[in-house]
Amino acid sequence: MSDVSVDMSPSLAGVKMTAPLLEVEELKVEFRTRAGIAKAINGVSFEVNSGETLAILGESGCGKSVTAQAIMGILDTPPGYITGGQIRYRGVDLLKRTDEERRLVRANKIAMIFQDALSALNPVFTVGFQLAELFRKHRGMSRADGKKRAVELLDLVKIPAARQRVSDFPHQFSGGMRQRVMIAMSLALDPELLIADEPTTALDVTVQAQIMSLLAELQRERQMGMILITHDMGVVADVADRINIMYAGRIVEKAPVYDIYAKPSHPYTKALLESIPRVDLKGQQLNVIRGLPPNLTRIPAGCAFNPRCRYVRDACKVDPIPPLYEIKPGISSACHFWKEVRGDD
Amino acid sequence: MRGKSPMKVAVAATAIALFAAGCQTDSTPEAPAAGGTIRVGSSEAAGLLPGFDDSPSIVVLRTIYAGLVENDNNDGKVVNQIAQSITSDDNKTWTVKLKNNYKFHNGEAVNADSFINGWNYVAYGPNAQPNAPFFGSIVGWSDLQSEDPDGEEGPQKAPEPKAKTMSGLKKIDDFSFTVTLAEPFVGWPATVGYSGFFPWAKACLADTKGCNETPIGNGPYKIEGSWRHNVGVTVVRNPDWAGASKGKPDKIEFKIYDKIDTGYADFEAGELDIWDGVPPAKYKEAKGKYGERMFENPSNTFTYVGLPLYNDNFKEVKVRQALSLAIDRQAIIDAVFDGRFSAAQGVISPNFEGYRPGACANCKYDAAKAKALLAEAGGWKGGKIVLWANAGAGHDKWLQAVGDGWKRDLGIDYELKVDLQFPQYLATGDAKKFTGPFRLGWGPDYAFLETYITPLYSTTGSSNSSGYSNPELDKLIKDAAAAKSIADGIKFYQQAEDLVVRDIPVIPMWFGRTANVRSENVKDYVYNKIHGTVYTEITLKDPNAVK
Amino acid sequence: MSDPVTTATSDNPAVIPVQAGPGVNPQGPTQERAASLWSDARRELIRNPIFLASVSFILIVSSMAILPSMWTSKNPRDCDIKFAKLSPSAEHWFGTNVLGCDYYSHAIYGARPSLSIALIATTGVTLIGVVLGMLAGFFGGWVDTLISRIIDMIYSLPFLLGALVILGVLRQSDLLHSDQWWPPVLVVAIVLIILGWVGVARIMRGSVLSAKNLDYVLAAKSLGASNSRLMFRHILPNAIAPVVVVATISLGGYIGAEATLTFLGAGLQPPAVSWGTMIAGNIDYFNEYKYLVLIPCGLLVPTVLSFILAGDALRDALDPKLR
Amino acid sequence: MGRYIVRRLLQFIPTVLGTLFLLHYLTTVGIQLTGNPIRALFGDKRPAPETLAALTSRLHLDDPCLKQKGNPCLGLFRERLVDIGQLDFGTNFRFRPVFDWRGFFDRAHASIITDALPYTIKITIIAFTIEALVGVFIGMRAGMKPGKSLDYSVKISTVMVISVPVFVLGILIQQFITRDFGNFLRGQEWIPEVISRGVFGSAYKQEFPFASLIIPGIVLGMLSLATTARLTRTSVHENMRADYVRTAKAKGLTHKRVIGVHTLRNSLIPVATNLGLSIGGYMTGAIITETIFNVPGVGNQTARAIFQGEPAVLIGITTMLVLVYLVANLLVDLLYAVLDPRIRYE
Repeated sequence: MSDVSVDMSPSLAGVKMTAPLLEVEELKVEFRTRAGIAKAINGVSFEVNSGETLAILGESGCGKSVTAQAIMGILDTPPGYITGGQIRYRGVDLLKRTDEERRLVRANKIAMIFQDALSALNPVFTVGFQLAELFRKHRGMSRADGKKRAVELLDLVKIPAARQRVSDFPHQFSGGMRQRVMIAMSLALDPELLIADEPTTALDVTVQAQIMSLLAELQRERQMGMILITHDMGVVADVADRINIMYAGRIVEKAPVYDIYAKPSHPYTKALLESIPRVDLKGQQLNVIRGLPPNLTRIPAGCAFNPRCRYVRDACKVDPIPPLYEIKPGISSACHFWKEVRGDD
Repeated sequence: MRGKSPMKVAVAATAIALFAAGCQTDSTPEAPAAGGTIRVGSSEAAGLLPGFDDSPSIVVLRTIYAGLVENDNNDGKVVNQIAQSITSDDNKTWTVKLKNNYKFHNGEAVNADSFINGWNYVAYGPNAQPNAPFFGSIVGWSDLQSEDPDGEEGPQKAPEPKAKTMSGLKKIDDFSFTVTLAEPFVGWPATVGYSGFFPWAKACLADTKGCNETPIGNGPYKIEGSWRHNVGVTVVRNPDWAGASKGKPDKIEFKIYDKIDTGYADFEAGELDIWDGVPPAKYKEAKGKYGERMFENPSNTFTYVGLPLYNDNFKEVKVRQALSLAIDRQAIIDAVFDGRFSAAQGVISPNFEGYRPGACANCKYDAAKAKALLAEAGGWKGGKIVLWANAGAGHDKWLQAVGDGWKRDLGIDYELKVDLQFPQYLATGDAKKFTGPFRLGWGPDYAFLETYITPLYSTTGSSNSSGYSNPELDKLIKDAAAAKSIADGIKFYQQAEDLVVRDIPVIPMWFGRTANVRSENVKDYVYNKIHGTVYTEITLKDPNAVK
Repeated sequence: MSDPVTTATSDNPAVIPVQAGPGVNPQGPTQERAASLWSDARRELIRNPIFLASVSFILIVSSMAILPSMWTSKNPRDCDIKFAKLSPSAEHWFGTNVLGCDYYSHAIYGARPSLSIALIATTGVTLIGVVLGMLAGFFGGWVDTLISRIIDMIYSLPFLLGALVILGVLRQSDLLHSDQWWPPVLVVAIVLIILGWVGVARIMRGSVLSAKNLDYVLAAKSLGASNSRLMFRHILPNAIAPVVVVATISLGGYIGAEATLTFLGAGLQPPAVSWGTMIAGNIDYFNEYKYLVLIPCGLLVPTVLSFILAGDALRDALDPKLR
Repeated sequence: MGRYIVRRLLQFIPTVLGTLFLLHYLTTVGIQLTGNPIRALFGDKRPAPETLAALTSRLHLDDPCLKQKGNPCLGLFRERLVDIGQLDFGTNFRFRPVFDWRGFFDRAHASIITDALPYTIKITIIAFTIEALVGVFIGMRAGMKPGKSLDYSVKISTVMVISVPVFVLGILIQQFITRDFGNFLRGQEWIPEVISRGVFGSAYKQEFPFASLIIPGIVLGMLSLATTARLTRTSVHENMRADYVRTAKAKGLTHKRVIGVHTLRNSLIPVATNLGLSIGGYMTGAIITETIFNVPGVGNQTARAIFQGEPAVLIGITTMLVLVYLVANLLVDLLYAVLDPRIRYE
């Protein structure tokens, strides 16, 4: 392969370092499948700044991962298409840039950690190769230098005997170690933003904690922005600064992490919190959310959550879709009846 | 198809010519040889020894060996080659005198021992030489054969034959010997021109395996290198050859092709100077394309549809006649073979002395007569008629046309059984297990019409596959053998032919036609009506065309 | 896919595990899902022009095979050598062949044996291959050893060598000579099956080996499913996809194989009419009478093409991963 | 690894014995049902019984069990095995030895297999190269853009190749390419002979031992090329959706590298298996291809042996083919472990 070696710090024309690290505005993504058009993301907006961790939380299929892929520019097209909105990195709308410019943003500026490291790492190459590849292709390093850097990275993510393990294949690592490799890979080129897509879902609980604290530590040290995508309310509590709750391709609630736990403003958030088993409620019936997430090819009119909602009224079943009502600065909810939900008067 | 009738013998003209040909071999000095290399299409030979040959072998053997007699290129008459004379008082004991100036390629002299030892070797049963039966008429042949020892209990070691040499072969001196036959046979000298009777060098008898790969012959050409199996054989002019004609080309390359279509394709691509036998389906095209460069001549191969007389359905003469009458031979030849054959008018080759055009009244297409005869015979009772042929040789098409004709004119439906490979097919025939008409062919052993009668139709005939037996015919054959002269004999054989075409034990179909093509570079093309193309006499316009 | 995946198939294992596309409702009553898999596929297929074209062609050709008299009033066995090798005309749409038979009726009547051989052979090969491959992969041990060695044996025998030798033996049974049209067809199909099942069995064995340790199989096993239930309800639907591909390809191959065997003198024999005998019997005349070869090829090639394209479309429609 | 190979080699024994017996049995039944194949050597004319008997005995076809229908002739099989054990594979009906290993080095010990094998190896290499390069390339291109015109044209052209019987293909090529186009080339002075007579010659030529095998090799390779292309297409298509391919994209690698390194390497694993196995498949194709193009290789000899019904040649060639197949299989499995580090043989 005749890759052009790229200079040390590829820069993107028009970047303003004063602009927010990442702003997503009215992003719309749809999947044109044979079963019909699935509206996976229907106008999502949020922003992340350096040193900050934003958690995006929601059930399976709510569009979290698609958002991440859209930001990274690795959405499978077809079937996925971005049909509207902007993704601004330091003020530059990435969607308007060429494929080549976007490619250089990946890993250099924005990196991503995938959920299942076993399948996300190429099974036929050593982890050393896969790490060194980044340095060789983006920094023009030799194989030997690349390998040296790979060992340093493995050390950084606290993999014991890194020098030996660099020549191992992914399947020879344990789940936690593999996820560390994945983290090492994402950090290799010092990105400004890290997107962690369910980084701990596939791991044992004890390992989960180790990985999360490693991630948090690295993020703090490097002052990276981080988007943490998860469905696990427990995971975010310690790590995230702010939380966005997603449902059926929309953000239904935005709030700082403390407020979410203390006083959810959307029936869906509330239901999610109630479905976490809690020691203090031992012996009681666990509140599960009734029903299923909607089929994205046939999203119900009005609020998408209405068929499952405890607070549902007739107004919820007809358009317009509830907007994100700003409750107070930093907190907003897409429920007509947020007051009732919060128990405010 | 080439190589499909491997042990084909193609020998000599009439017996009368023999005596006249006493001693007329002296050579007038040849004009300087034309030189160059001619490239000839051939196919893989069975062997390059006189004991084990087939038609592709013979093509090569005739350039590197020379026999006692040969056939004149102009008229096919038998003339002496190595023999000084072959004479007999009683047609039973023949005295062969040899010329003394011929040598094998390794320097050995060609003498009486070369013939006697060679013939004994071929005839000796345990040597398993397929040409052994050619010596069967010599006294003592059966002593060289071992009894078949295998009983029901399992294979056993064959006992040694009683003798290793035939008592009928006696050396007189280095250059003369006598041959004693079990029965008088006036035509015997004509048979010795056949490649099975070629002499053997001592070195060759000592190492037959090696000699098969690198033959040591005594002919006008000698092998260059050795036989490249499935690829080719190259022969070059033998400077020590004592014969009259020194051979025209410097070199003859026989290129081996497995399929006639491939060989012909290579000829069309300009890779060959001579291709003998244009594929039937391409005959018409070739005729238009090559015109003058295609040589055509009637051939002696006889194709017939045998009728299994051992099957009740074919016992009635009128049924057999009806079947024969209901075949439109010419239409089949035109449609399937583009006119490449001559419809049979009897069972004897048109090239042969004694041939009578129109001898076979039952061979003319006459649907009405056929229908009437079948009705007289009480109609056809055998259900579907099964037509047999061996697989993969292209016989199914014309047999199908024959069947279509019967279906149309006689209302007899048919099916083809054309999936047996040749060995199985022949074995089926030998075991008399054909359930319906079957295709077979016949080539003459020698150029005397007897060869078309006795083996095929006499009760004890070696190749009587229809099971025909007619005492009248057997008597005629005996009378012919006892005839005073050849001319008398021919009359008897013609009467025998009349019986055959009346009784129709086989349905005569047609005689072949050679269609040999040559490249533009060929100047003189020489054809011997007994052996076919004479490669050694071909000259080229530009001898240096091929490096 | 990093999206959470529905693997909840253990409750109804007959369903191919649905890997939901992003946002497509992954749960729901399993019965409905099973039905929707097929109804989705059907909806999908009737909108696919390539599938429709292929199926139409297959239907046309099948109607030739089933009811040849619907297509032509001429009898392919009525031949008159006097009208040999006529070019296509109003009287003879496809001309006449070397023996003066109407070539159009040959083309129509030739469909039945050709299609029958291909269908019987493909069915047989698939059934035997799937069952034996499944047994070998599932049970392992001596069953696997035995079946694998037999597979090796047949695999290493060149196909034509095996076919010619076996046909040489089988044809002694007189099955190839019958008043019925089907016995020779069956014999050729059986030989193709004998030599062909190993390919499918091999693929099946591999698929089963990899499927048998998948979670949902282990789950079913832990729920006490019987061996046969495990094999045919849990593993089979997941291991069958590559078999379908091979089967559609080989179906075409068998139509051609019939022609090749005939060419070598071992397949169907004239006067039986099949596309194979039409091609093999007239290839010699190709130079001068091109239509004699082009017409049967012109039927055979699109037929094979249709089967393969239809098979592909079907597979794609049934493959949830492609949704 | 070593133990694994030894175990596999031991497995060869039953397979080879089984195949030998299968072929022994089939040819034996063939002879029992149809009679002595040596009879065919004499064509339409019937030979003297003594001569036929002498030849039959010389060629070891005189075992009385060959006359008893259905008898498996175990005695004869044992004899053959003993002979084969001593590397004596018998002769064809013309007394040419079937196999003599010395024939590889010394013309004096030439045998059918040692003569034929070099041609078949050459033509196989050509066919294999074509199949691997062209098949993988077009399969890859088609797999990258499924449902697009290239995908369909690849699909349709591969199906064409599958559905047209080999002999038709061979004969068409011989007519239009080597004859018509070849003759045109041969009419041009400036075209070197190695092209006009070698590559575009109608048949194999000794003068151009490699060039004149190219077209037969292409015809041979085309048969499995279709399968390879389709398999590559499917495999690439599936791997394109694999998580690690997405990772590679997320790493900011170029499209070329994502496809060429990360997708292809994984997609080639099943393709490599198929390629290895297709070497065995070439032998079937070679029977027809070599006959049409007059290549004096193993396929040609097999065809001849089938039609002449020569059991010794069939058994000899099959033994060789089985071994070639088994070794190729073993190599493929070992290659598998090289390509896919997750596989370990114990």
